[in-house]
Amino acid sequence: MKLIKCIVRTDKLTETADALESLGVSGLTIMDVRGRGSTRTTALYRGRPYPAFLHMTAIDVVIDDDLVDDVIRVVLDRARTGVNGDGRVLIMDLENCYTIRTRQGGVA
Amino acid sequence: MKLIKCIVRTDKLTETADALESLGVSGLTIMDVRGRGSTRTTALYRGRPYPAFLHMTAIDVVIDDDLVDDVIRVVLDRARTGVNGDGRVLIMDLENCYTIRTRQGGVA
Amino acid sequence: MKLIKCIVRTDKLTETADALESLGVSGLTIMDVRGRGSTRTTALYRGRPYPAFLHMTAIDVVIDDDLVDDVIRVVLDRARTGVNGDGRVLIMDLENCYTIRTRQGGVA
Amino acid sequence: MNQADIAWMLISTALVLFMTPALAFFYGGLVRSKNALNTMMMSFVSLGFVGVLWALVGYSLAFAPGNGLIGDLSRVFLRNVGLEAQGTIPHLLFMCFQGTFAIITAALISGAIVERMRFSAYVVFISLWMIVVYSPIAHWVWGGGWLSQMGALDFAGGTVVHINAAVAALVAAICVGKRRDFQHAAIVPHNVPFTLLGAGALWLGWFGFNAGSAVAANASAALAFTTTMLAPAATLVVWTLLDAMRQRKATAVGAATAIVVGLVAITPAAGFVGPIGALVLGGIAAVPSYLALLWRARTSLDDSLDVVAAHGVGGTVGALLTGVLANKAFNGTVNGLVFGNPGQLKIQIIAVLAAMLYSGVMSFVLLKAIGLFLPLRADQADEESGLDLSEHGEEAYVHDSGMNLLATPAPGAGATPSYAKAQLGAQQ
Amino acid sequence: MNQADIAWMLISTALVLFMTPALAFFYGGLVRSKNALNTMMMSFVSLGFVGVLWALVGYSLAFAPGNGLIGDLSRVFLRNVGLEAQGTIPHLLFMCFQGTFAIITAALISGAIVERMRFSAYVVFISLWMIVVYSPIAHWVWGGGWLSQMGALDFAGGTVVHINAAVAALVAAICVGKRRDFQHAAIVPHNVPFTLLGAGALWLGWFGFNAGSAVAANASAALAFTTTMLAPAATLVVWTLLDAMRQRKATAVGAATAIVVGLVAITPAAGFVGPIGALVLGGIAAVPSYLALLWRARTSLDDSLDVVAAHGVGGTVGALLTGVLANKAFNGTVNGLVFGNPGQLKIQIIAVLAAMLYSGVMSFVLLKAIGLFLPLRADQADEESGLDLSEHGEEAYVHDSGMNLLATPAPGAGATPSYAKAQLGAQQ
Amino acid sequence: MNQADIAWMLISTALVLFMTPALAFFYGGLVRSKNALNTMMMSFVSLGFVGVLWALVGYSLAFAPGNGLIGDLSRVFLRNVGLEAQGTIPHLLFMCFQGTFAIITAALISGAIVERMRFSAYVVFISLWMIVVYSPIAHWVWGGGWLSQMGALDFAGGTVVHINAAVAALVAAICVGKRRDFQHAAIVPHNVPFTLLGAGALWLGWFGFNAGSAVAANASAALAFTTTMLAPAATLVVWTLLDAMRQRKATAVGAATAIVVGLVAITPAAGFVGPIGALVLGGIAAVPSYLALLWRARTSLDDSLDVVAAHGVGGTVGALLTGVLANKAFNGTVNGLVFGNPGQLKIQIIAVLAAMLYSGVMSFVLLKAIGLFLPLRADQADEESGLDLSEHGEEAYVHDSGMNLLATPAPGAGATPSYAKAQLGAQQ
Ligand SMILES: Nc1ncnc2c1ncn2[C@@H]1O[C@H](COP(=O)(O)OP(=O)(O)O)[C@@H](O)[C@H]1O
Ligand SMILES: Nc1ncnc2c1ncn2[C@@H]1O[C@H](COP(=O)(O)OP(=O)(O)O)[C@@H](O)[C@H]1O
Ligand SMILES: Nc1ncnc2c1ncn2[C@@H]1O[C@H](COP(=O)(O)OP(=O)(O)O)[C@@H](O)[C@H]1O
Repeated sequence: MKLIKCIVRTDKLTETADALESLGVSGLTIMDVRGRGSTRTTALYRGRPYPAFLHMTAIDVVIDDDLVDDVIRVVLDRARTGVNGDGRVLIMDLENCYTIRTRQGGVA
Repeated sequence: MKLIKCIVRTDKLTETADALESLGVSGLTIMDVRGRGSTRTTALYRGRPYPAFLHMTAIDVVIDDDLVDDVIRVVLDRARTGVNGDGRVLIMDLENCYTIRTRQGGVA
Repeated sequence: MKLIKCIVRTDKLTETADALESLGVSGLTIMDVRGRGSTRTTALYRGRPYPAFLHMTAIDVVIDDDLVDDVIRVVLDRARTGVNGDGRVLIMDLENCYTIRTRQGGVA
Repeated sequence: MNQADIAWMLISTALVLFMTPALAFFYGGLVRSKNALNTMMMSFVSLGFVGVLWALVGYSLAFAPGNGLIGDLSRVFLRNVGLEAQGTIPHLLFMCFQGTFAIITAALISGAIVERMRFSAYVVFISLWMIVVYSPIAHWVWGGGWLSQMGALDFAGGTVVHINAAVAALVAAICVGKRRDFQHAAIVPHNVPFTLLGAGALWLGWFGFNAGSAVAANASAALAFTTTMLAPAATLVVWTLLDAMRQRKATAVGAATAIVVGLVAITPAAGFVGPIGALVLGGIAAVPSYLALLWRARTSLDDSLDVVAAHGVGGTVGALLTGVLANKAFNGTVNGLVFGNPGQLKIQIIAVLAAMLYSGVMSFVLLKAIGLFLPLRADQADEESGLDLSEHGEEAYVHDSGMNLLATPAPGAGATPSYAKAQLGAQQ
Repeated sequence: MNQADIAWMLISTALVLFMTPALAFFYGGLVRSKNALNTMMMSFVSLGFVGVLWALVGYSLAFAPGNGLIGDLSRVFLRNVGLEAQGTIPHLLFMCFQGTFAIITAALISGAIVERMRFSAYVVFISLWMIVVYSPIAHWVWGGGWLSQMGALDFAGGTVVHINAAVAALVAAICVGKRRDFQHAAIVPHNVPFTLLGAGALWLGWFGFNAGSAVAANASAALAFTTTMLAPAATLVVWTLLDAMRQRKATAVGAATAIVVGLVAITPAAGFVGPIGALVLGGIAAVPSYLALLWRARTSLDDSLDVVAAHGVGGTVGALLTGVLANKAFNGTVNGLVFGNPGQLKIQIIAVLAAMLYSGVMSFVLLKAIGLFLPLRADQADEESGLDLSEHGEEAYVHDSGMNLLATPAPGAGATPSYAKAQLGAQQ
Repeated sequence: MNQADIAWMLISTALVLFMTPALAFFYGGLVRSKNALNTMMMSFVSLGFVGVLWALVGYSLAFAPGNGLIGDLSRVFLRNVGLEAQGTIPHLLFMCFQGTFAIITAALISGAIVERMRFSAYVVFISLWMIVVYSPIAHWVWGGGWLSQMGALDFAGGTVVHINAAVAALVAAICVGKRRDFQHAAIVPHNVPFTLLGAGALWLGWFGFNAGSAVAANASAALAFTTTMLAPAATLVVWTLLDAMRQRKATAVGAATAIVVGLVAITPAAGFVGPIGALVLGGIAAVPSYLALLWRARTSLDDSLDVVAAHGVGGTVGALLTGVLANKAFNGTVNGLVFGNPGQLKIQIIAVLAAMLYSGVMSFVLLKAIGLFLPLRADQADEESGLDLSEHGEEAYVHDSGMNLLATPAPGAGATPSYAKAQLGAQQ
């Protein structure tokens, strides 16, 4: 079982989520994050610049191992603009995942 | 050492946190997340529906390996309503965890 | 490849981020979290106390294995005040990390 | 007609109307974010339904001649209500001014049943309540009814507005029942600045409410204005000191509440007491409401936003102290207990009890009757996910997300970009 | 001069000025958080540029004698505009009152082009638009121009303000083009309470707008006040019922919109129709705007915040119904269709069409001309990251972060604390 | 008495009172969210303590006969202050109007010491400051004191309110010291829309402040109104252009600041200069405040919300330009430098310096004296976690969490649901 954490542009959220759904991955958890990397922005206060962060959305999906390739492919396709600031896809191993409602382990 | 990420209903936060505390797990980190899975909601704007996400709370706890079973049990007990939308419990392996104040590794 | 999750005081964000940058780790993702541990606070509503959480900032950085020691050292140095509530540094193994823009795996 | 009076009543009426949006913020800030819009809508909707019904029916029941208990139907649909003078201002303007009172009184009730009452039942309730409960009581006190004949003093609505709404709120809290997580969880305000904004704007509007109740730009209005400024100031000082003594913290929610309590308490007394009387009244009024609020939070009564402690207790204290502190030297007509007229306090007590009784019984009957046709409460699932979504289909705050329209076909379908197999393979 | 009139016009003018910040919140709540400040600034900046230019040029073009089409330059730079009486109030005060109308009319346009128009081009556009489009039309209707000579009724600006701004908004939405993610994503409001706040404050201000248009504290002002209170109440009721029937949810954004639609619709009729006429007008006006809004959201027209559906449709319905419902029994001068004067409706239609035509053509020419010198649209990257950052260098909301100043040298450098090698080594 | 004047002063007073909540939002938006409530409470608490003390003591010191330096105690506890005429309005109303000025002046100071001053010390400071510093200076200028005898012009409080508060703010910033992370971190506003809301509401209230200072609904009020509308418009235009020239971005915080600077600058001049004079004054005033603000941000002076740059510099520029641009053709009494009366500027300079000196010295003495009994600063830990929690026990914003009451016993205890051992075992 894997946890895939996709850090994408906020306006790519739906496209990415819909694409995951078409792979049968319908459950996901999202959160608002901010980031920086090759792309940087600055904002101003009282005439002085300070570094602002880009607003990104992190999408966490728990999937079975055999879906990993497909999920990565789909995210790289759909969340990409080719311009700096597109984000990252992190792949982590997961020991287990319980569905609280059913008390069952494993992807459900 | 494990990182347990509990994605629970926001109004189960306290009950879950208190239950963890009774196991001796008093440190935790929470964040506001949104999610979807078997449960979906829609909202309206200008008369058109759009998919809204459920508001959930993620509780991250770092624990020693021997506590994993107890923690999972307690979370499955306390965060459960039996109705769709109860959430997930993710178990991840953690290489180490430092307490910044003491500079010590290991669960503290 | 590792994912280092640094849960630090919100006002240590910049100092920590700058220190990471001086190690060549310029990409990072941050999020607002709340936590409790040895430090607890309470707030009041209608005269009754309730437990409030500390506001913390989580900094996620993806790094190559050989940077782990340096990163931990630097974070422990810079995010530390020595007073309760300094936070945690979590080290997790990462199977891979893709840069969406370039579709390349590995730290970029 | 007097043009200066018209000018003052125009702006007063506008200010009182603005109190209802202000109340939406006062209340809206105190609930959880998942119920923010529902709570605000409970105030806003009163501007519509109660506003229209007031013009059509309520005004006549309250202010048409009629008998000692209720006005007749001679002004229904605004018949005989035009631009002719009513006192020194156009009759229609007087009708509007009184309408803004009906609107906010109905909206006040919502504080007791937020986060769980079904919106449709609420709308039906406040609409009927205005006609069946508010209008008659307004008639008793201001429309020439039996309480006014008896000499009850209620300058701007301590009894008609605040006690009346608070008793209805109490009944509603009981009939609708408590929130499912009440007393299990500390349900804390999601946006205290909104509550402060509401308190500030309510104070602004209350100058129209109280000083406008002189229905003229004269010395009586100036007196009511002065007391409306000084009484809440005193309440705020006393409340802050109580907070600081009790818990060493002066809370912002406490400050906002104190301002409202002071305003409520001075409402019946505004044009009757002198400025020092207002300071005394405002300072005293802080104590019972402060204690009522602490005590209520420990009971099983889920009067969620403390309408009873603020408006019921504050209104009663104000109504009674009017009978104590009324000062002929300032109001020109009547003295209270401390100036040698103990009889006034007795009249005040009767007025308060009468309003409590009528409002309590009728509100109960109304809610039970409505409950026969419409469920009063939201479903458990809706209450848990929040009424904004279930009752209004909306979220108060959405951050950083572009979300697809359900109706729109999936965008892609066209040429899918070439996928670099090699790169992906590398990781496994 | 009449002091009561002065008092009323002082406060009316202040209230109308406050409508522009209120509009900033009404609009600002409806956009995404990354564009919140840009949207609000589009209203605030009008207070500066349009305000100053109105005093320097616009007032003269609109209200100096001139001919039937435009005022002359005799009052440019406020020459001959002092404290002498204009009607019953000081001339300067009249100039200010009219200035607040110009300011908000220009700001209204922004609703159609938020989240993508370049700020500099917008500022130039509304500045010139006020001079070239607003001032002449104001002259036609209120400055003694041809429409006023023809007997067109527009009490407070249904044609001059709302139809005019809405047509300009439509043209601007087309010229600037749609947002890049329009129709791909549901772009939903980031802060609905702000929109409700705006709606409430707009209503408050609108009493100055409509009742102030009587330019006196008299029965006409009282009538306009009454209709301004009743019409939006009726619109809100009808809108809520439409919402509930259609989707079983009464939306808060809908309620805020309904209030504005009702206010827009009553604007031209405020001092001409009776109170029941106002209820009818407000109720009727809900329907076409409700449908227009649903329909627009399905078209490819990105009139982002529905200026056309609210102000265009609402303003037109109001202007026409003025010709239908005007009631001499209340206004003392003129009847509409239902009271036996069908000719008035014809005049109203001509006025509406004339304003639409002139505003449409001139707004188009202006935008095209400005487009030759300044890009009208923000870059794609800027639109994506949000205009707050790209146009204003700011973020509306920043939480929980202390961020370094770029200019400041890195702090550390001094003695770096001893690092416990042993501890770290332990883990690898 | 004049009823129109009463009407105007009633609403003016209400508007000025509303400026203090408005200020709470202007300031509250600019701080970090962990200090939002503390900052807002610093304004709200003034409504209580300063309001009550003004009625009890301050009014007498400022407006009772007395001598050239201070009023006597003949009106302490509002003795001899009733509904009799003071000018053309009831005396009590005049007292209230002046009270709202004292309240906001004290609250203005807080901008310099937010995010670190202890709340209790602050409350004691502003309470005493109003009595010891504000009341005497008000007496000098408006109460028949030496500056008024000398002919100093201060229509609505450039010297008494703005310069006075700004100097006290400067002293307080120095005495309390800078925030611990000042200059290490860019401390940026947490909610810019709140700041814009505050600016808009302040402008609304300022019409009461300036035009109300005519204490009548007459031509003088109309003039003050006009200049209060035009001057900030001009400041906003110039500021926006400066911002755009310097950094190619017109900031929203800049716009909000510009509005306040323009309002501050026109305050002393409001009823003395003509409309074009107001545009000139407002435009000029933008420049020194703009530069002062940039410069201050680079110094080690932690005048956190720039009270000095906005109110000190703006107020001084306004007070001096009053001596330059005052126009007898408009005000009927006195000319400034450009209209041939250079002497007025000299008087203005003396008034400004006198207020600065007195306010500076006395504020310093007061703070040092209070510091002997109460710590002026919050503890380091409290400053780090935010004063909302440490001083008020509250959080401004709480999202999505139901939290247990400490007092409540743990819920469970009863039948723990059967636990499916098998399932769990599966994973290890
Ligand atoms: N090393 C990293 N660790 C964690 N997150 C990162 C890292 N590098 C980049 N990110 C995340 O990815 C986002 C985009 O990165 P950036 O370098 O700006 O774009 P690109 O990869 O297209 O050049 C950042 O805003 C940040 O959220
Ligand atoms: N595959 C998944 N990956 C990540 N999070 C998930 C996944 N499935 C569900 N979740 C999280 O769990 C929450 C509840 O899931 P849902 O399927 O609605 O409830 P239930 O499991 O009770 O049927 C979701 O809102 C989401 O946050
Ligand atoms: N076991 C844990 N699991 C996850 N997060 C933790 C844990 N313990 C502490 N934290 C995080 O670290 C923060 C600081 O912890 P705390 O114990 O208060 O400070 P200190 O480690 O300095 O004594 C907490 O607010 C929480 O976010």
